[in-house]
Formats: sequence, C-alpha cells, structure tokens
Amino acid sequence: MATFSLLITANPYSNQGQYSALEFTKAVLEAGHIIKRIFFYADGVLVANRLNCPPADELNLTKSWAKLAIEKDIELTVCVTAALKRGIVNQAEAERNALTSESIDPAFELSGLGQLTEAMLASDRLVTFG
Amino acid sequence: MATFSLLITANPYSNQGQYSALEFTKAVLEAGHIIKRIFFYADGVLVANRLNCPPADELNLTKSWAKLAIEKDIELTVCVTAALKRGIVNQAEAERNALTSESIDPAFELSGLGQLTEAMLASDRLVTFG
Amino acid sequence: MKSVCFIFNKPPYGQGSGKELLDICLMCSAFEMPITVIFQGDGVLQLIENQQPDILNIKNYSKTFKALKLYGVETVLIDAAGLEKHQLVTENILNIGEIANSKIIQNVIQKTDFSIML
Amino acid sequence: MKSVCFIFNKPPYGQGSGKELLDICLMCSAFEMPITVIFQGDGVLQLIENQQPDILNIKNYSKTFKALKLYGVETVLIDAAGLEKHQLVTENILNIGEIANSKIIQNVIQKTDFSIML
Amino acid sequence: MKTLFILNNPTNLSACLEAIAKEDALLLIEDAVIIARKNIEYKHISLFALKEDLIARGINNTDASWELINYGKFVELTLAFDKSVTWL
Amino acid sequence: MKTLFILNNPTNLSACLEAIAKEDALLLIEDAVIIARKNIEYKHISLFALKEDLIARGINNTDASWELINYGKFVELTLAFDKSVTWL
Repeated sequence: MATFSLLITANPYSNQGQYSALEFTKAVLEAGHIIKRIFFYADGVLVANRLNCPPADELNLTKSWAKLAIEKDIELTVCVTAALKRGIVNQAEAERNALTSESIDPAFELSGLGQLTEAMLASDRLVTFG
Repeated sequence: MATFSLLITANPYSNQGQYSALEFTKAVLEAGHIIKRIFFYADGVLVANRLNCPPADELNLTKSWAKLAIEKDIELTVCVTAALKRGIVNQAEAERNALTSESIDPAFELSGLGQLTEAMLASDRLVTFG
Repeated sequence: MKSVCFIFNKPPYGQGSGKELLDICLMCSAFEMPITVIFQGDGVLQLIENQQPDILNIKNYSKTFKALKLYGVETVLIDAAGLEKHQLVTENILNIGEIANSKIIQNVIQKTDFSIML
Repeated sequence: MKSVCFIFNKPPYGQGSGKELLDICLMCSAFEMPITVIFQGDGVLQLIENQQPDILNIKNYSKTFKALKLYGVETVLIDAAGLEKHQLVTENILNIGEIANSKIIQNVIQKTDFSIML
Repeated sequence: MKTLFILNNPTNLSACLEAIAKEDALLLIEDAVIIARKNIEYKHISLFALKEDLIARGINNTDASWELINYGKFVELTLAFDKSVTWL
Repeated sequence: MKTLFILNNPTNLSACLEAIAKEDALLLIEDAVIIARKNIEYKHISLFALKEDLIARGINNTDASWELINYGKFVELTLAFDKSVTWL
C-alpha cells in the first residue's frame, strides 16, 4: 500500500489533464492505495469554481471531484494565491477583498502552497497532471 | 478611418494574448479608427469574471477592459455558452441555472456566438488574439 | 456575402479548441457565409474513424463533421502532408472532403475574406 | 530530507508558468529541501539580461532568479544546447549558474526525489 | 533512480527525450499517444502508451515497440519506478 | 488577397510557413519574437516583429531581415494587408 499525492495544473475547460487525473485517482483507490492530498495549482484551480455550468451532455468536473472527495474522504486543496487571481474565493477571502460573493465549491479548500510541499514530503509518489 | 472587431480567446491568467489585445485596441483608437465589437470566446471569457483578484503589483485585466470600454464606449461581448461553462454568469443565467450568484463584471455583456459573425460582417478587419 | 475558412490544425480532445472552432463554423453557416473547412497538419487526426472519447467521459463531436455538408459547407480540404505525417490513408478517415496539397490550401486561405483557427 | 529539481523550459511572459514554478521553488526552499534549478531548452530565455516586460504592464520576475542562492538553492544549471539554439553566450544572461550538457542534466533529474515543471 | 517520464503533448517529444536517461521509461498519455504509431527506438528505454487515450482517438495501429497499458497499470508503473516526471 | 500572418508561439513556425503564399507577410508577436534572431528567408515574404515584445524579453540582436514595428505600425499593417490570420 502506497501513499500518493497529485499536483493538478491543467485547465479544466481546455485541456484533458483534469479528466486524466480523475481516472488516475480512481485507479489509485481501486488498487487499494491512499491519496494523501490532491493539490490544485495554476489553471487547475479553475475546477473549484462552483458556478461552472458545463453543457448537460458534458461531464461536470467540479461535481465529479466533489463526489469523489466526499465518498472517499479525499483532501482537495486549492492554492489560495492562484485561486484569488482567478476569481475562486471562499467567504473569508471574498470579505477581505471586498468581493460580492464567494465562488468556491464546498468540497474544495483554499490553502497555501506549503500544503503542496508538505504533501510531497508525506507521500511515496507525487504525480503531476498539466 | 476603418472599423475593427477583435476575437479574443487567450486565457487571461496564463497567456499574454489579453495584454496584446489591450495594447492593440488602444493603438486602433489612437489612430482614429473605430472598434465595432470585442468578442470574448473560449478561455478569453475568463477575463469577464468580476471576482478576479490579481496581486496588487500585477495588472487587473478585467478592470483594464472595463475602464477602456466605459471611457471609449466599446462593446465587450462575452460568448454565453463559453462563459456558462466557465462560471461567468449574469443575474438571469444564475437564476436559470440555480446558481448562488452572478459573477460577470458589469462592463461585459453575455450574448450569443452570432454576435461574432455579425461583427465580422460589419467590420473591415477582424483580428484574433489567442 | 463575405467568405470564411476554418483551419483545424490540432489533434482532438487534448485541447478543447476543435469543438469551439466547429461552433463558430456552424454559426457562420447560419448566416449563409460561403465556408471552407481545412484540416491541416495534426488537425487531420480530428477525422479518424471510430473515435470513442466517451470511455474517458469526454464528448464525441467528430460526428458533427459528417454533417458539414448539411450545414451548407461547400468545400472541405484535407492536408495531404498531414495524412502522410500520421501514416493515414483515406480509408482511415471520415469521407467528408478532398485531399489537398499545401499549394491548394494556401490559395484557399488567400481567397477567403476571413481565416479563423483556435 | 527529500530533494527536488525544478525544470524551467519555456520562454518568459507568453505563458505564466515561469512565475508559478518559481513560487513552488521558493516554498520548497522554505521547507529546507535540497533544490536544483535547471534552465532547459527555451527556458534559458528566462535568464536574458535587461528584460523590460513592464512596458507591456507585465510584472518582471526575472530578478527573483538572482536571489535563488539567497533562498538556499544550491545548484543552478543552464542547458548548453538551449544557449546554442538561441545564439546566447554567458555574457547575455544572468550569471547565476553553471553551463551544463544534457548528460549532466539527465543525471540531476535522475538523482533528485522529485522533478517538477509547469 | 529510475524515472517514469509522462508525456501528454506530442510537440514536446524531442525535448523530453533529451532529458531521459538509460534505465528510464516513457509513458504517452492524452494527445501524445499519436506518437505510438512509430518506433522511436531510443537508449533502450521502455515505451508505454495509455490504451484509453488511443481508443478515444480511434488509433488502433500502434507500433509493436510500445506496450499498451490501462489506468490500473499506469498506477503500477508509477510505483515500479522511483519517481515520475510529467514533461510539460 | 494579401494576408498578414500573426504568429505568437515559436513552436508553430513551420506549420505557419506552410500556409503562407508569395505576397503575404509574417508578423511575430509575444513568445514568437525569439524567432527574429535568425534570417528565415522564405518565399520573399515580408518579415515583421513587434518591438515591444522584443524589449520585454531583453532581445536586442535581431537579424536585419526583420523589420521591427510598434503597436501603431501593427494596426497600419492589418490595414495594409487585405486580412490577418492569427496562426494558433
């Protein structure tokens, strides 16, 4: 049994990387391994926007990650600096920056880049999807 | 005096295209030409998110477009299909899709892809920034 | 009426641009603009038969290419060099256009009022 | 402590990845991980002297590379083939590392516990 | 340490091969699977391509030098090697 | 119709040149300006590079075959040619 963390930087709207990461995560869990943390960075953070409304015949990546996280108790961590720049904010950040509303899906958590380093040090493998 | 329209598909967070388009637009106006419409499509629509909070020492592209549009009376049109997928919604779309809030900057307007074709037919030049 | 050509030059699914370019193409057809569609370079991979992106939960839009004629798209050109690069022959791809060399493709791009790629 | 290397392989400003990779690098230095930074291929363009992206209202982060040593980054390698490709000599670039051939770069990537690029 | 290089964009192949050493392996995913049509024979590295991405793109005539694997085997590969590098 | 090709990514150069015809022109912007270090001599097309993008990147030794222009001239060029194609 091994411990994995993922670094996801892929744009969810224009790249396949988030689809690949989702399949990889499922395969890790099916093989009985552990997911320590999934860290979203750069354009990867865009998937945490709860206002995303893909067409009805396309996969909703935001909800797919949220469902997996809740069912399997996985940490979905979103880099706060990358997120703020991209309009993904929680209630606290919205207030601090005088924004009208929060926009992050509740299954994702904003945190610092240190959470990525900490995950690297605590995992057997880090796999990047960009 | 010529009439220009722009098609902008560049990701505002990860590509230079929006910066280039902004400089090009200013140069068009300085030369005394007319901007018929600026049409945001694909990842280009992300610039219309009013929750975007770039670091204080970086240019706020959303506000830069909004300022230019107000000062020079320019139409900033955002493709509604591309925008909805990317969590950029106005009040009407938010209600229709049962979302918690709107997110579009008021200087931008959601509309259909037909507005791009219409702009092509009504302009002397279409210049794309991707 | 002004004419337009659309240049598909990227492989499918890795990037989302194929579907988005196709949507502009269909809109221009609704305005009855004369349209040419070009599959250039890696773009010829958009036309491979039997794509099954649904196994990755990705939507298959390749069937819409078959309907281009129905939408009034007059000319579809497929880059001979692109086919050769990817070791494809006409039997491997959707039968929706003519094979064209780079000279013909250059001429179409020069002749149309707009050329759009994404 | 596990070691990590960062591979910069893209030119600056056209894409945002240079700044974002640098930020991970600085965070790993705060955790006192042994760090190697590699400028490979087009990435050597990150090191050109006298960049002035501010004329386009883009932030200049190239100065932070000069501070890598201060952040405890032990080794900075600059790809000889990348310099040659872009006709650059050491006088054109920030003096922050050693020129390395592909063999040396391969060895560093193999030796470190993590290799990250964006 | 043996390294698994993961490549998702065919444009980056030559730069990626520059960084690969002898006992390493290359895994093609996403758009990069189109490379698996050819034998790239290089430094005797092991060559893999993700089957799901080939099927998605309708590519069925890969060169025999590439071992086709599914996501389960992808996970195993990341453990069989000391680390993975996603070459972006 | 004379066409102005606008290129912003150096990776796409060769595919773009395939599509350029004799009376056309090529304008380098953004990351593509790094191409302007060399003489690419091709079909006698006119060659331009955006000065602001060169300055931003600290590139000052361009080949004489490239005419360096500013944004004002960029706008003029789009009118001097019958249309522009941004090669993405």
